[in-house]
Amino acid sequence: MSEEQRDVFELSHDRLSVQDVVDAVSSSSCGAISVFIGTTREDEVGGRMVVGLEYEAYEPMVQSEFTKLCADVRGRWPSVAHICVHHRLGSVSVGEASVAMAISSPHRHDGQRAIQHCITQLKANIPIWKKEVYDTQETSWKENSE
Amino acid sequence: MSEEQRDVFELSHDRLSVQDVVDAVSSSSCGAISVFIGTTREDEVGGRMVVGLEYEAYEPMVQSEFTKLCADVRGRWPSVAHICVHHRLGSVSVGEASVAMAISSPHRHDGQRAIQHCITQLKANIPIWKKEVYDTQETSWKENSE
Amino acid sequence: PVFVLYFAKSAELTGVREEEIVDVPTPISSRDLWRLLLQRHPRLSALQDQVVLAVRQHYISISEQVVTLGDGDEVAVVPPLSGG
Amino acid sequence: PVFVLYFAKSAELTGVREEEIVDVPTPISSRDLWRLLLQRHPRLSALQDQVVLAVRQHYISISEQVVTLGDGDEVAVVPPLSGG
Repeated sequence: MSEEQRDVFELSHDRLSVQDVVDAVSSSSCGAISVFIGTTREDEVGGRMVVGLEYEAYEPMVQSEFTKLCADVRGRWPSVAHICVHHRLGSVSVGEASVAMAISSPHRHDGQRAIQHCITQLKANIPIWKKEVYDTQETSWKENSE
Repeated sequence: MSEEQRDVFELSHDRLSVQDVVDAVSSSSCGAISVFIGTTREDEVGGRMVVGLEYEAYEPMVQSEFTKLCADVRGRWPSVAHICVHHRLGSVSVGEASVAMAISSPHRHDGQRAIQHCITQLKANIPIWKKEVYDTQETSWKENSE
Repeated sequence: PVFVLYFAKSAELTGVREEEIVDVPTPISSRDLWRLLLQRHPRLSALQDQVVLAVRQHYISISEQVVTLGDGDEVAVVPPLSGG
Repeated sequence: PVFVLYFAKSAELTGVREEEIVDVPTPISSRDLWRLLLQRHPRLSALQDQVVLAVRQHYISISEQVVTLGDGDEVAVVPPLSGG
């Protein structure tokens, strides 16, 4: 593989495009692209409807933690070619994607394991926060449970 | 979940759109969409370069086997909401996607396991065949090894 | 008659994608059905031990298993799959 | 001075997103650093036992661990993460 490995984490106030994250990892040496998309679910919490989420991030530290995350993923699955994550900031309505990530690999098993690890580690370590916004105008900060 | 479950398998001679398979499974009751894309790798076989693939299918049986596959997936992971697979027919050049599949689920773990099972079972049971086309104009029918 | 469909390498070996066979005995074991196709297309022997059949869209291995064929039934020759 | 950043619920509790603190002793344990922030913003106690700090973009739990702060260093208050 002469190609350089790409690790990309972008924070964006705009709607995410799945095609963009897929294109960012595409490689003629890879036969598999694994993708995960997290979306805002319609939900009811204590009689209030969730109408959307509000995200914020510690942006420079997102990049430094993502660098560590990619080193960890590449240590476990050395065949991984490219890693791309796009994450929303600001308001995200119900039904919209808050995160889209793609990983390319020559064969599918490594990429599928890597993408699961990547989203788990993102939730555990990347400094991003969301609060739920309810139809009552109330809000509540969330906590990743895993 | 009042929504009906959708199981879609489309065969297409045109380029696949990741966005289309993702849109086909989107659901406001789901927080996760897992996606797998299989692409044609650049490859060398016995000194010949692979320039593309040629796919054919037993189309009505593709649909009946896919129905069985979906029943199997839903039996194992009952929370799975929608399943959509788009598969190419005819010529597929190096770098292009031959298959794109998406599965939506309320939480990510079920969807991630389901998508791995789905691609494994597709390769094992859905009556589709490909041959490699080399730069020498020679061709060779492939066999899924798993 | 029974309609026989050939896919992938089997279509290359026989030179046909579909044919109608009028004189297929029924019931018949899948092994005898395969022998009958081999008699018509000896080059199919290149697929021996790799092929399965599909009868009315259900896979059946080459074996002593007996199938009953009705008029207009579809039989497919299924070389090793390679979808995905 | 040290620059302190507040995120998510900690920013709501303090009412500020960033402040400059000039008189932070150094070296200092992360527990004493947290106490110092609590003195300035008593409402932060709502995050007690849930919060960690980040010093120069490295997580550090509230503990006896000692950190050395240089002029212009960045300290962040990190409530439970909820990205993804």
